[in-house]
Amino acid sequence: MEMGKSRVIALLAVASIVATACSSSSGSASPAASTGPAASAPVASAPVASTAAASPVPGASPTANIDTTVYPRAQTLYTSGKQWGAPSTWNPLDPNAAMGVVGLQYETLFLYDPLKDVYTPWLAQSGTWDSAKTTYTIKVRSGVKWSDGTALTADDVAFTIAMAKNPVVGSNLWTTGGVTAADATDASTVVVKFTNPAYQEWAQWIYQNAIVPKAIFTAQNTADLFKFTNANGVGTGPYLFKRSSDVSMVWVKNPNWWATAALQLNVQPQYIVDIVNSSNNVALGQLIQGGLDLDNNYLPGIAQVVAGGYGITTYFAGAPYMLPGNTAVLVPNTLKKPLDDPAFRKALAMSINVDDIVVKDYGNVVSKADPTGLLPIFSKYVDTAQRDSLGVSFNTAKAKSALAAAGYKTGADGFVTNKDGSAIKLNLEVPDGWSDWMAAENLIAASAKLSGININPTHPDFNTVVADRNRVDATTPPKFDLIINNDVQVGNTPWTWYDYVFRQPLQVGAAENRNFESYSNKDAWALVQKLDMTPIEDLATMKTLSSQLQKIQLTDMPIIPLWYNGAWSQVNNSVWTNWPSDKGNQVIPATWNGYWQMNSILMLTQIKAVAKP
Amino acid sequence: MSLQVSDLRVYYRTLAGDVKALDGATFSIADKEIMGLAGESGCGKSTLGNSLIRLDGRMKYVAGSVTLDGNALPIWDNTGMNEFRFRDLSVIPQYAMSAMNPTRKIGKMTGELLESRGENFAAIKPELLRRIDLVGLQRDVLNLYPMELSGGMKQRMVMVISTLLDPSLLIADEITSALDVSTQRAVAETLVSFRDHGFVKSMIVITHDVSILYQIADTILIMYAGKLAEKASTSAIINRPLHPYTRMLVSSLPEVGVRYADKKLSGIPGSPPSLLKPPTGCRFRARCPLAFDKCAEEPPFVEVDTDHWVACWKATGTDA
Amino acid sequence: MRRYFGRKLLTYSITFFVAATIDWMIPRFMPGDPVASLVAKQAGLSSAGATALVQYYNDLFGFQKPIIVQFFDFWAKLLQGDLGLSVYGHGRPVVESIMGALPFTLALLVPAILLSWWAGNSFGAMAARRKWMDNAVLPIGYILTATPYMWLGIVLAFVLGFSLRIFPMSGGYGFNLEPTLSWEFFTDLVAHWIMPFASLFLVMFGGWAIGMRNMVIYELESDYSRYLEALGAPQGLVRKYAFRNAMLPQITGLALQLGVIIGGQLVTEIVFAYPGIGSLLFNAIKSEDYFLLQGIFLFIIIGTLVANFMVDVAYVIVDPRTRVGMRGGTA
Amino acid sequence: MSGPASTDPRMESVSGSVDIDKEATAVPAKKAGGEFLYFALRSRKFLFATAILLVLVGFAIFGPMIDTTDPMDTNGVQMSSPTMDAGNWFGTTILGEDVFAQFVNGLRATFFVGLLAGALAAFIGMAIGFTAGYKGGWVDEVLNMITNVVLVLPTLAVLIVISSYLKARGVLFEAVFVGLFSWPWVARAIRAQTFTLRSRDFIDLAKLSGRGTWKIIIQEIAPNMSSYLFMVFILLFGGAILFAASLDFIGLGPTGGMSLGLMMFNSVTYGAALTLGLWWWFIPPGLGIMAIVGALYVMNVGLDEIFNPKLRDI
Repeated sequence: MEMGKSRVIALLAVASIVATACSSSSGSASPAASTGPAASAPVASAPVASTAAASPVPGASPTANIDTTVYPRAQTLYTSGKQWGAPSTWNPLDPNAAMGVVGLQYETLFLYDPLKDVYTPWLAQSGTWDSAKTTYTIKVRSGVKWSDGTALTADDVAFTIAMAKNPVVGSNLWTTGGVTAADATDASTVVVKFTNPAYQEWAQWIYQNAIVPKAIFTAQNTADLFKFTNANGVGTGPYLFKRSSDVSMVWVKNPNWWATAALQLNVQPQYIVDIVNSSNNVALGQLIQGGLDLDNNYLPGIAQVVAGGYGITTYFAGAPYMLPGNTAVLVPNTLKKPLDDPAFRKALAMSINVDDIVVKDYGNVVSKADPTGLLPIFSKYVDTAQRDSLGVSFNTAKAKSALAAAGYKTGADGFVTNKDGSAIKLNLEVPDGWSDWMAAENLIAASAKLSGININPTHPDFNTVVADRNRVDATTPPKFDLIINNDVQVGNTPWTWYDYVFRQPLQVGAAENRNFESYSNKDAWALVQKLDMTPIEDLATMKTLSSQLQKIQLTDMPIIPLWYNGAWSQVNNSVWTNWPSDKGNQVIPATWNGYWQMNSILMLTQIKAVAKP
Repeated sequence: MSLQVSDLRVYYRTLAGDVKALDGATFSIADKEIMGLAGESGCGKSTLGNSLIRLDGRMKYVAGSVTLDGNALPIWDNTGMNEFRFRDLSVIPQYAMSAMNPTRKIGKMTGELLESRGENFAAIKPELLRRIDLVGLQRDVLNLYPMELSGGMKQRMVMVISTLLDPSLLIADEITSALDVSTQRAVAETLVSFRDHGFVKSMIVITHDVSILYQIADTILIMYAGKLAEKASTSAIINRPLHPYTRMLVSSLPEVGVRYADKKLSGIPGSPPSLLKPPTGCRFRARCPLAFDKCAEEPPFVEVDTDHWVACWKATGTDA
Repeated sequence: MRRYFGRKLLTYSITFFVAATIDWMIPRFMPGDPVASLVAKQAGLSSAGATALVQYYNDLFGFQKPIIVQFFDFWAKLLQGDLGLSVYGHGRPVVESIMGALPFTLALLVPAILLSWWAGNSFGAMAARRKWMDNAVLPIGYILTATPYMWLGIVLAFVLGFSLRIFPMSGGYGFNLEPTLSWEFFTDLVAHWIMPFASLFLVMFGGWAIGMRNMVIYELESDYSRYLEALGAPQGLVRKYAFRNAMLPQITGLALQLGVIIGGQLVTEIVFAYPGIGSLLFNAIKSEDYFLLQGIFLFIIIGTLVANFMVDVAYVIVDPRTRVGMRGGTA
Repeated sequence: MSGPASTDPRMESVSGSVDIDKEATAVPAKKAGGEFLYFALRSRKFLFATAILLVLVGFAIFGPMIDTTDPMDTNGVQMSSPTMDAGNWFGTTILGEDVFAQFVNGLRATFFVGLLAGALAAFIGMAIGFTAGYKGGWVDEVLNMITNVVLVLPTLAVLIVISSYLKARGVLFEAVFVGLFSWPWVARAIRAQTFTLRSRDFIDLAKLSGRGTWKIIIQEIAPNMSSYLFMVFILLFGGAILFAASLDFIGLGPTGGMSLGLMMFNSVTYGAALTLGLWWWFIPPGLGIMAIVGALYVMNVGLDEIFNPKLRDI
C-alpha cells in the first residue's frame, strides 16, 4: 500500500519541479499546452523514441514553432561537447560564450577552411590589401539583416574592430597587430589602416571574431563589457536563441538567414539542442541510444563502439578515426638541471615510445605527432629533408648512447645521474582524473626507464599542476619538471604554434599561456615576429621562416611533440546522416568555439534528415 | 489451602542445553501465609516465582502441577494463564523500578491495563486513590511519568497496581534488593499491611536476604541448586534449622541489610553445582561438611516435624 | 523548554559558524589560484586575451582584497543570501545554479526519506511480530542496507535503463521537452525520477526496517512489557506500547543518518546525472569551481542544521520524557 | 555529507546488551572468552558472516599474490569479458586493466580503510563518550557540543580543504579522514551507557577506593560494556567502508591506488561501462562491498545474540 502513497508524493514532488523549472527556464518557452505530437510518445523512451509521428511541416513559420514544447526528433539536432557547466553568457566577445554564440548566432567576416587553407567571404563580400599592403578594404555583404530586422552595415564592422581597443576584449589588434584606423567610408565599405601589419594575426582576426551590432554594443563597450550576458541577443546567423537551462540550451532556426538567398545554403535542423557535458557514461549512453547526434567529447573505447554496430561513425572509418585537433607535447622545464641541456632533452625525446601510447592508451584514436609538432594541416610548412636529418624518433639504444655521449653516467640504480653525480628524478605532472593522460604518463615513465631516465609520474589536482607550471616571475624557474600540454588548436597559421613555443618575453603569473618551458632564444623570437609580419599569400617566405624555426626547434628540442589529439567527434546516423568524413564533406565536425567559423557551420547545411517529414 | 505445588519442574532452554533451574518442587501455602523463599543466586527461587505467574520465552514447563484455591493453573499455557493473572495471582517484579512504561503517564497506563482486562477503571479509581494514600504517595502521581518518581515511589506504585484486583496469591520477587535499609523496612511493612488489609490472601516473598524475612515471613522455604532444601516456620528455620545448608545460611547471617550479593557465603566453601548437568544424589553434597556415602542417593523432601519439611539424610535419619 | 531549545540553537549557531568558516576557506586556500586555472582551461587565447581575462576575474571575485576583508565580505553577503559567483560559470551567481538544481534534489530526497522511514518502520514492526515475515525482511533488509547507494543505482540503470530500456538512464527530463505544465512533460519527469528515487528508497528502507525490527524486539523484551504480560494484559496493549517506544530511537536515527542519506543522495544523482545538487557538486569538483562548491556546501550545512532542528522538535513532541526533563522533573 | 551512523538504532538506545541477567542462564562459571566461543560456535548468523568475511579477507591477502598484475597496468586486451585464462578471470577494463587485479587490490584497500577508520572512530567515540558520561557537568556540555558540531559538519567541504594541502591523497589519508568523522553517534551512545553505569555501586566503591577517572573507566566501566563496544566497532567498520566508497565515487577517493569505490567511479564516470555493457567491471566492486558490509551487520546481530541471552534463539 505504501506504493500508492509513494505515487502521490512522487506526483507532488514532480509537480514542484515543473513549477520551478518553468519559472526558471529563460527564453521564449510558452506555457501554452502543446497540441498532439508528444502525447503519443511513450513516457519511458524520451528523448530516445522520436515524437516525429506528427511533427510540424518543415518551413512552418518559426512563430508557429516557438510555441511547441516538444522538439520534433526528426527536425532536431542534439549536440554535446563544448559546454562544461551551464551556459552563462551569450556575449560573443567573451571567450566563454555559450556553444554556438559565435557561428550560429553571430558571424564573422570570413570562414576559414583549415583542411584546404581557404578563406571564404562570409559577412564580408570581399577583403583586399592595397598594393602597399598597409590598407585593408572590407566590402560588407549586402542584404544581411540582424535578427531584429535592421541591416548589417559597415558601421557595425568598423565599430567591432574599434571595440578591440577595449582592454577587456583582450586583443592586440591596435598594438602589435598594427591597426591604426578602421573607418566606414560608406554603408558597405570599411577601410582598415595599418603600420607594420601583423598579416598572420589579421588573417586570424577576420575569421575568428564575430561582428556585433553597434546599436546594442555601444552602450556595453566599457570595463564591464563581460558583465553583459546578452541572452536572446541580436545576431545575423542561421539560428536564434530559444532557451537555456542548467543542463541544455536550445537554438531555433532563423527563417530569414541571409545565406539561404545569397549562397543557397540552408541549415537543416529546425532546432539544435546542445547538452551540457556530464560523464562519459552519460554521453556515450545518449549517443548509442540515439539521444545525441553529434558528440565532441573524448570517449574512451570509441573504436570498439564504431566497430560495435551501433550506427556510430567518425570522420575516418578506421584509425585514427578523428581529424587532428591539437598537438600534445611534453614540456620540459628548461630552467632546471638536467632539462636545461639540449642533449638531455633530445635523449629524453628518443626514450619515449609514443606508438605505445597511441595503441595501448588511446586504442588508435590518436596518431603520433610529427617531430616538428606542426599539425598535418601545416605539413606544407614542414621542411621534410631537414626534419628527417635532425628529427629524433623512439630509439632506446640511441637515447642511451646520446646520454653517455653528453656525459650522463649511469648510477647504481641503473638510472643516469647529473654530471655532478647527483641523482635525477623528474616529476611528470598531469591533472588528476585526466585518465588518458594519466595512462600516458605511466607509459612515458616506463619507456624512459629503459633508457635510464628516471621519470616519476604524478597526478595532483589541476590547480596544483597550473600553480607548478606558471612562472611567478621571469627569473625564478617554475616548480615543475615535466608536464603535458596541448594548448595550440587548429588554425590558419603556423605562427600560432611558433608563438606558443618561442614566445618572448616570458609571460608571468595567471595569464601565462605560451612558452611554458621558459626557453629563451632571441633569434627564434625574431623569426616568429617576422613570420607574423609575412602576408599570408607569401607562402615562400612563410616556408623559409618555418624551416629556420624548425631547425632551432629540432636542434634545441625546447619541447617534445608527442601525439595529435583528435578533434574528438562521433556521430549517430539514425536521425541525421551525410556527416562530414574523409570520403564525403570534408569539414571538421566540431561544435567548439572557434570551429563553426572554420567551416563547421557548413556541416549543418550538408547533413540530411533520415525521416522525411 | 491456598496454593499447592507438586513436583514442579521448570527448565531453562539455552544454547548450552537445559538448565534444570527448578527440578521438582512440592510444597503448599496456607491462606494468610506469607512464605519467604530464600537461597543463593542461581538456586532457582526466581524461576519458581516466575513459573507460577508467567513462563518467559526460555523457560520450559517439564512436569508438575499447581493449584490455586482449588483450580489447577495451566502454567504451561501462556494465554490460558491470562484469566488467572492479576485477579487470582499477581506479582511485584524484581525490576519494579522499570516495570512501568516510561512514555505513558502512570494513571493512563493503569487505566489502559485495567480496561484491557475488562475491568472498569472508573469504578476502581476511588479504591486506587485510597491505596495510593495508604502507601503514602501523592494522588497526582497518576498524572506523572515514571521517570518523575524516585525508586521507592515507583516500587510502591507498582505494589499498588499489582494488588489492585485483590489477588489470592502475590509473588514479591527481590523487591527489597534495590533499596536502602530504611526503605526496605517500609516496603516490608507495606507488604504485611497489604495482607492484613486483605488486598492479598497469601504471599511468596522471594529474596536472598533472609534477614528481611524475619520481619514479615510466617514460613521460610530454603532452596539450593534447583531443589527444595527445607521449609518451616520462620522461628523453626532460625532456631532449629535441620538442613546443613540452612544452618550455614543462618549462622553466616550478617547483620540486617547487607546482602549476599556483596559478600560470598563465608561459611560455605565452593560454589553451587552446574544446573546444566546436576550431580546425582544430594546436590549440596560437594560442599557439605556432614556429607556421607548415603548422600549419593537423592534425599526426599519429607515432613520430619509438623510443617517442618527437609531434604537431608542426616535430618531424616539414614534408615528412612 | 526555552532552555532546551536555547542550548540547541547555540549548538547550531556555533556549528554553522565553524562549518561556514571552513567552507569559506575552500576557494582561498586552494593550491595555486583559481583564476589561473580558469584561464589555463581556455586553450587558444591570445596572450593579450589571457591578460585581460585574468584582470577581469580578479576584479570579479575580489581576490585582490586583503584576506580578512574578504572574510567579512563573505559574511555580509551571506546574510543577504548572496553565495558569491561561480568561477566556472564565469561569474554566474551561485545561488542561481543552486536554485535550478534544488527542486530536483528535494523531489528525490524528501519523498525517499519520508516513505522509506514510514515503510521501513511498518515492515520492521510487522517482522518483529510474525516469524515468516521476519525471515523475509531480515535478510532483505540487511542486503539492502549494506548496498552502496551508487551501486544499486548503477545496477538499476544497467538493467532497467540500458538493457530493458524501460526508464531513461539519465537526466531530469527529456532534452526534447520544454518545462511546461503539460502532461507529457510531467510523465517524462516521473519517468526520469523513478529510478533514482527507487535506489534511494530501497537502501534506506532496508536500514529502517532492520532498525525498527530490532528495536521492537528489544522493547518486547523490556521490563514494562514483561510486567504487563505478567498481569495478563493482551498482546494488543503490549505491542501498542512497544511500537510506540521503538519509534523514538528511529527518530533520533533519522538525525544521525542524515549525513549518510545526503551522501547517498549525492552519489545517486551522479549515477543518473540527475540535475540536482549532487550532480552540481560533482561538476563543481570536476571543474574545481570552488565558489560553487562553497555555495553548495553552505546549502548542505544549512539544510542539515534545519533538518536536525526539525528532528529535535519532532522528538520533543513525541517523547514525553524530554518534555519532563525540560519541566525539570526529577530525572 | 557527514560521517556514517549506525544502521542499528538499538546502538543509540541505552538498553543495549549491558544487562545480562545472570539468574536466567546459570551457565557454569566458564571464562568469558570460553563462554563467548561456546555460543559463537552455535550461532548460525555469526558463523555465516565470519565465513563470508574470511573468504573475502583471503581474496584481499592472497589475491594480489596470485594475480600480480599491476591494477593500473594498461597492457591487457581492452574490454575483454571474463574468461578462464589466468589474469582475465574478471575480464578487463576499457583501458585493458585487469579487473580481477583491481578487485583484489581494491578489497585490500577497502578492508584497510574499514579497519583503520573503524578503530580510530571507535577510539575517539569511546574517549569522548566515556569522559562525557563519567565526568558529566560542564565537561559533558562541552564534549556534547563538539560532538554535535562534528555530526553536522559538511565532511566533504573539510575533505576538500584538507586534501588541497596534500599533493596527493592516499588510502591511509582516506582511512584517517573517515575515522575522524565517523565517531559522533558512538560518543553519544557510549555517553548514555556510561551514564547508567556511573551510578552503580561498584563504581562508587571504586571511587571510594580512590582510583583515578581513567583507571575506573578502563577497569570498571569499559569491561562492563566490552561486548557492546565490540559491536560498535563492527558497525563502524561497515559504515566506514560505505562512507569511503561514497567519497571515492564523488571523485574524492585516493589519487592513485585502487579501491572498490574507485572501481565503480572509474567504470561509470570515465569508462562508460554501463553503456558499453562492461558489467564485469562494475558488478564485482559493488558485490564486494555489499558482501563485506552485509556480513559485518549480520555478524553484529549474531554477536548481539551471543552476548545477550535475552536474544539467543533456540
